Amino acid sequence: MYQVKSRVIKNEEVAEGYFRLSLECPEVAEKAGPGQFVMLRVGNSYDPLLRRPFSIHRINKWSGIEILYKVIGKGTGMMAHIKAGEGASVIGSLGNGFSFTEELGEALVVGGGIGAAPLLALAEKLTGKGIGEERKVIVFLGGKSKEDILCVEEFKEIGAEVQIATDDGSLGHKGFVTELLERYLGQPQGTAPTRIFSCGPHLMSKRVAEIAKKYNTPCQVSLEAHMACGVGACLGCVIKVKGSGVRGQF
Amino acid sequence: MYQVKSRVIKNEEVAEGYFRLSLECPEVAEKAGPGQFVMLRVGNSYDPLLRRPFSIHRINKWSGIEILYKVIGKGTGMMAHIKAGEGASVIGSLGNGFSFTEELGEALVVGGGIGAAPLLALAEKLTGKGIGEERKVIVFLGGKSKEDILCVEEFKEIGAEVQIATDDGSLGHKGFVTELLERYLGQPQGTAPTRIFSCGPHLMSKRVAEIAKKYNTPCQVSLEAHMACGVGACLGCVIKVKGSGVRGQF
Amino acid sequence: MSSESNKPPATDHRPLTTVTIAGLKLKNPVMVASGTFGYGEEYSPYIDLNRLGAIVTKGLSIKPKMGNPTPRIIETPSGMLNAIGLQNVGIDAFVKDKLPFVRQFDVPVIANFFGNTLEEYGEAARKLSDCDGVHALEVNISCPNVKEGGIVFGIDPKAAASVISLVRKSTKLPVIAKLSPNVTDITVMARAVEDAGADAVSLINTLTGMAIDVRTRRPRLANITGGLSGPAIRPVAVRMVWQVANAVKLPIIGIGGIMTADDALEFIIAGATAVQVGTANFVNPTATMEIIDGLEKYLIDNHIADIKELVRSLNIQASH
Amino acid sequence: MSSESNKPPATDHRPLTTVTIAGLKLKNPVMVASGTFGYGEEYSPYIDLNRLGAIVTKGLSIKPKMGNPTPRIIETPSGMLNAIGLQNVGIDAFVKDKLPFVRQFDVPVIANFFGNTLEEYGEAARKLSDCDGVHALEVNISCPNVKEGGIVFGIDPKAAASVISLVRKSTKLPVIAKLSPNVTDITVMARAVEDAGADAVSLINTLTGMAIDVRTRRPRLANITGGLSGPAIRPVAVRMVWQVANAVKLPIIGIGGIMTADDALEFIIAGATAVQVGTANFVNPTATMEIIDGLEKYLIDNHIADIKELVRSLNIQASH
Ligand SMILES: Cc1cc2nc3c(=O)[nH]c(=O)nc-3n(C[C@H](O)[C@H](O)[C@H](O)COP(=O)(O)OP(=O)(O)OC[C@H]3O[C@@H](n4cnc5c(N)ncnc54)[C@H](O)[C@@H]3O)c2cc1C
Ligand SMILES: Cc1cc2nc3c(=O)[nH]c(=O)nc-3n(C[C@H](O)[C@H](O)[C@H](O)COP(=O)(O)OP(=O)(O)OC[C@H]3O[C@@H](n4cnc5c(N)ncnc54)[C@H](O)[C@@H]3O)c2cc1C
Ligand SMILES: Cc1cc2nc3c(=O)[nH]c(=O)nc-3n(C[C@H](O)[C@H](O)[C@H](O)COP(=O)(O)O)c2cc1C
Ligand SMILES: Cc1cc2nc3c(=O)[nH]c(=O)nc-3n(C[C@H](O)[C@H](O)[C@H](O)COP(=O)(O)O)c2cc1C
Ligand code: FES
Ligand code: FES
Repeated sequence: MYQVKSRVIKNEEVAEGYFRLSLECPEVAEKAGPGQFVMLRVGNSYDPLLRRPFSIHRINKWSGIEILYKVIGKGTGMMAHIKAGEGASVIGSLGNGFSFTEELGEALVVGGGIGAAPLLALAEKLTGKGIGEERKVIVFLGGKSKEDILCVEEFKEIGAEVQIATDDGSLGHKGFVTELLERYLGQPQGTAPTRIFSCGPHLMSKRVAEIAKKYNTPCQVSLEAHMACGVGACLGCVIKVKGSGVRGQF
Repeated sequence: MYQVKSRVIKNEEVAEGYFRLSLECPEVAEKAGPGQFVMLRVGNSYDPLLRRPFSIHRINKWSGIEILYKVIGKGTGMMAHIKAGEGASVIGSLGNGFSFTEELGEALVVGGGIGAAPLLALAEKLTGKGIGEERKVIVFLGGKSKEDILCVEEFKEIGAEVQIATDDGSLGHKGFVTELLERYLGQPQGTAPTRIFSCGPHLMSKRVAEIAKKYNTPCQVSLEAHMACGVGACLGCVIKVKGSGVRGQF
Repeated sequence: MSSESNKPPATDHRPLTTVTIAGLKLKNPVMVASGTFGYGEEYSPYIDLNRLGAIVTKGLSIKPKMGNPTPRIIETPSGMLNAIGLQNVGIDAFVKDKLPFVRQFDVPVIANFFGNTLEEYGEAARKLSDCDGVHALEVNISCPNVKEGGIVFGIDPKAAASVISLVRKSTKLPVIAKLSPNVTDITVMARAVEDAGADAVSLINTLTGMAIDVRTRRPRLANITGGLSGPAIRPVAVRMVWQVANAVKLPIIGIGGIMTADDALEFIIAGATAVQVGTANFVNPTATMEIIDGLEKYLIDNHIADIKELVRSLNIQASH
Repeated sequence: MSSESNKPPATDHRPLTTVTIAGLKLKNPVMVASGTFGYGEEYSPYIDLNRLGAIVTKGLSIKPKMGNPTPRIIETPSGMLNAIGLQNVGIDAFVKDKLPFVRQFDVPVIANFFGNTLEEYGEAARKLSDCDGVHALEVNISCPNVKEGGIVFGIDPKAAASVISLVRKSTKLPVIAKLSPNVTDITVMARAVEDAGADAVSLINTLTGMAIDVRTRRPRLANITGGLSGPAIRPVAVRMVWQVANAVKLPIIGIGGIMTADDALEFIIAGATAVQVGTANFVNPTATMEIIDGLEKYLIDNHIADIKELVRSLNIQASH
């Protein structure tokens, strides 16, 4: 874990209201794993006062990390104004992140809205494959409308299969992303060890957990905890702490 | 006086640490005069909480105003991040501004550092001339170093004569700008009614006042008052108020 | 789905926003706070004064007052410190020069005032009651910047009660006691003024604070200490309003860091019948108008027919 | 020119930053505040604990404590409200599991603790004094989140004095009384604990505040009220430190919204011998290191040989 003054490489709007921020922070990147997060701070205003937690969206081992964020309030609003070359303070990487073993044969990755953010780093690791083994990665993406379906190209590029659902049917299946997951799991399955990974809004996560109960252990990342410190020092979030890392709601 | 949600036309760094902000606000522009100021607010953070006062740098009668500002703290730091198309809240125009009569034959305009900001609008009005009369406008600009000498081209373009002094001698006379003013006034003078206008740091203004005592009425704008409301409502700045406008230290 | 259908149908009419404070009927619960709105004229170019619930004047005294030396105002994180020192034109000049302007508008005027002695409070109350166009009195027993002993009234329940009793006897107008937050238990103060005959309480006045210029090692306010206002103090103010709502029956006017309709709603839900907007006027002169619109929108969106239903509606049952 | 030459020549040596609080010698006046630094280990990846003036532990009690339900923390303008509810592992587990870690470092450990009853304060003080590696006790008489009666100690001078006397008798370690700002007159509390035998006072603890979710009309903290900390409260904290400095002789530890070296200097100039950094740790884990560096730079730039010269150096002569 480090606190670094990192340099902004790029901060671009990738979809209406969604930005991707590239940060130069090799120390953090080197130790980072998918499902972990960083605590970010830009500018020197005291309103907002606290750092904001963001999942690690992509890891560039020798240079830094990327964050995918949605502008929703004061903190993310300020982030949207940061320009390349400016500084941002990063604490990370925090949390235990997603874990799986080499043997994993099939990964079902479920993301709702901005919940897709940490899943790209995960998918990159998953498709990075095990020792000479073939692994199937299916990414299920859900959102209100087609604008909320993020990173489809990026997931495809690394060899994942992508299935999409939107509430309004503007892209893919009309309905919940969890319906796609259920449909898939309802089909005859192979014997490869399968695992579900998910990240998204509370209701989606709950449904994933229900579905997963029948089939496998779900592994969830919540983006909704309120955190002051992120490191276990304030006892504000009631989370299991291991070492000095915060575990999140895994 | 209006409070308007104005649109940012441009916000560019014109010299290291100095920005020029163009705002679309025709209502404010229409009533604005040189030496008046506006109270500005960008973003929605409560730190900084209060509006910041800025002199009107240039008036584009049918469209809006320009502000020339120096980045020194949180408020101006945030302003530097505003992009074209975004909003800024403007209250203005406030204060009574510079005044002179048509008969004025010669104007000696003295600016120190960012004190040049309101002087461009003044010089534009001064060189706009009276009823068929010729008027001489000499602008004396001072600053620590050549980077702090602002708007030389703009002043020249509108037909003003420019004399420069820097503390370190990196541009023009090495020394105080008030020395140039004194030198000029020490020379044999014509009979045209002359007036001194000045805006700059406290010490410069004091010296200008001393020099002016011998020759004419000085007219000063202070950029150093702390203002909460700018309109006479808080009684925070002990200033003479006329109508509902704040007079500043003229 | 089920929670949706439990809601009453959207009202056909605009929701009611009128409230009554101490017999004074207000179009809506949004007033401007004393000392932050001059005498009414200063912000008239920016907003329609007719739309305000009420105007509270700058604090008035028998004699005009010069106030403190400058600097009188400095900014702090999400707040500001002021030590104006109760500068005001005095009641006579107010009645002669300032009141005629606000009297043009269809808005109740609440005269905020203070005295340096007990007797002055009574005298000021009488003077203000005699003039045409003042609809209620707000008694400032809590300004931290008066050194002549004024502070004592604001933090001592007996002294506060004696001021309010005297004012009560000196006027037929509604009497609002404005309370200081610089006390251990605000409910003790509220009960004291309730018993002494106040018709309403307004809270909070500013928290006493201080800031130092570390370069010069001098206080940043000429007066050394000043009153902290703005969003920084809102959590303290909301807490005190809630405490007082649980302690007295009097209507409460909530004050402290209100910038938006949501902020105003916090106070109303906590127990305030009306609110005052102070520092926000400096930051955003149209804040009161936006708050009035925002309250109405909230009522419509939440299918609430009358804003009075919101007052003291805080639900403190544990949610899980 | 002339003012420049009046200054003493720049010191050849590094300025002295050591201070002594109640017999405890600190490398520098910068501590971390209770409850904002865990038990010391949490921030050890980010800063060198050896450089701190002292570490103050999370508030400890005889028995472990679960704390309040969540949400326990919410953000407010330039501040935060917390209602952790004094969650802690209990003194025994602290001594066994937590203390060994901090004992590795060359930094004094100040154990912050509280009791639910008077007797518990005495017992906790004895227990903490018996263990190896605790250098001073900070008695939290002021946490607003304990409902068992703890609050009384913090706002009543007699109750505070009885706690401090008992603790004083129960330990040989330096006793620091941590004061609540939620009182009418902080100097009364400071004098009471001085008379009762405290070696130092630390102030301020959090201001009691509250926030409401206007959508659900529920309190935003499960505990309803919480403690306000952060830059928002700094002006109040500086004012109280200055008041206490004018009222008692005890060394003062200044706390409240310190984010930078300049903030720390405000407290020191106002009268604090040392400071504690709380909420800033969350925002900027290296804040303490930057403050320590900043204080040293200030001393050098201002030609001050010893930081003790700055303590209570506020110049309140009018400047014009
Ligand atoms: C472990 C973790 C990882 C996250 N990863 C991402 C990510 O990769 N991309 C992304 O866009 N968002 C992510 N979030 C959510 C993100 O932290 C919030 O959207 C952000 O803090 C909102 O800040 P704001 O100032 O813009 O909004 P605010 O103005 O503070 O609030 C707007 C809304 O956001 C909620 N909110 C405020 N602070 C937090 C907080 N600390 N945590 C959660 N919600 C909050 C508020 O309740 C409110 O409803 C993550 C959250 C957590 C806990
Ligand atoms: C009538 C008037 C006209 C002005 N015109 C211009 C202009 O055209 N261009 C320009 O660059 N600047 C102008 N200023 C100064 C400008 O208002 C300040 O530089 C600005 O408010 C600083 O804000 P900040 O948040 O960046 O700095 P802060 O972080 O607030 O403070 C940094 C420094 O600025 C000083 N300062 C803070 N607030 C004010 C304030 N309200 N007024 C004056 N000083 C302050 C502080 O004391 C501190 O020393 C003018 C000021 C006045 C009173
Ligand atoms: C500049 C200023 C002047 C004030 N003058 C008075 C006053 O004369 N009488 C009074 O009762 N309150 C006065 N107050 C207090 C406000 O009315 C209000 O109680 C306080 O500022 C908190 O509200 P706010 O946070 O919305 O500003 C003043 C406040 C400010 C900021
Ligand atoms: C999350 C949190 C937990 C705290 N826990 C304690 C505690 O256990 N004991 C105590 O005396 N003070 C506690 N405090 C108060 C701080 O030590 C400090 O007095 C207060 O936060 C003001 O300082 P700050 O503004 O720098 O945070 C806590 C504060 C916070 C924010
Ligand atoms: S955010 Fe501080 S302990 Fe979890
Ligand atoms: S800034 Fe409010 S009266 Fe001058």
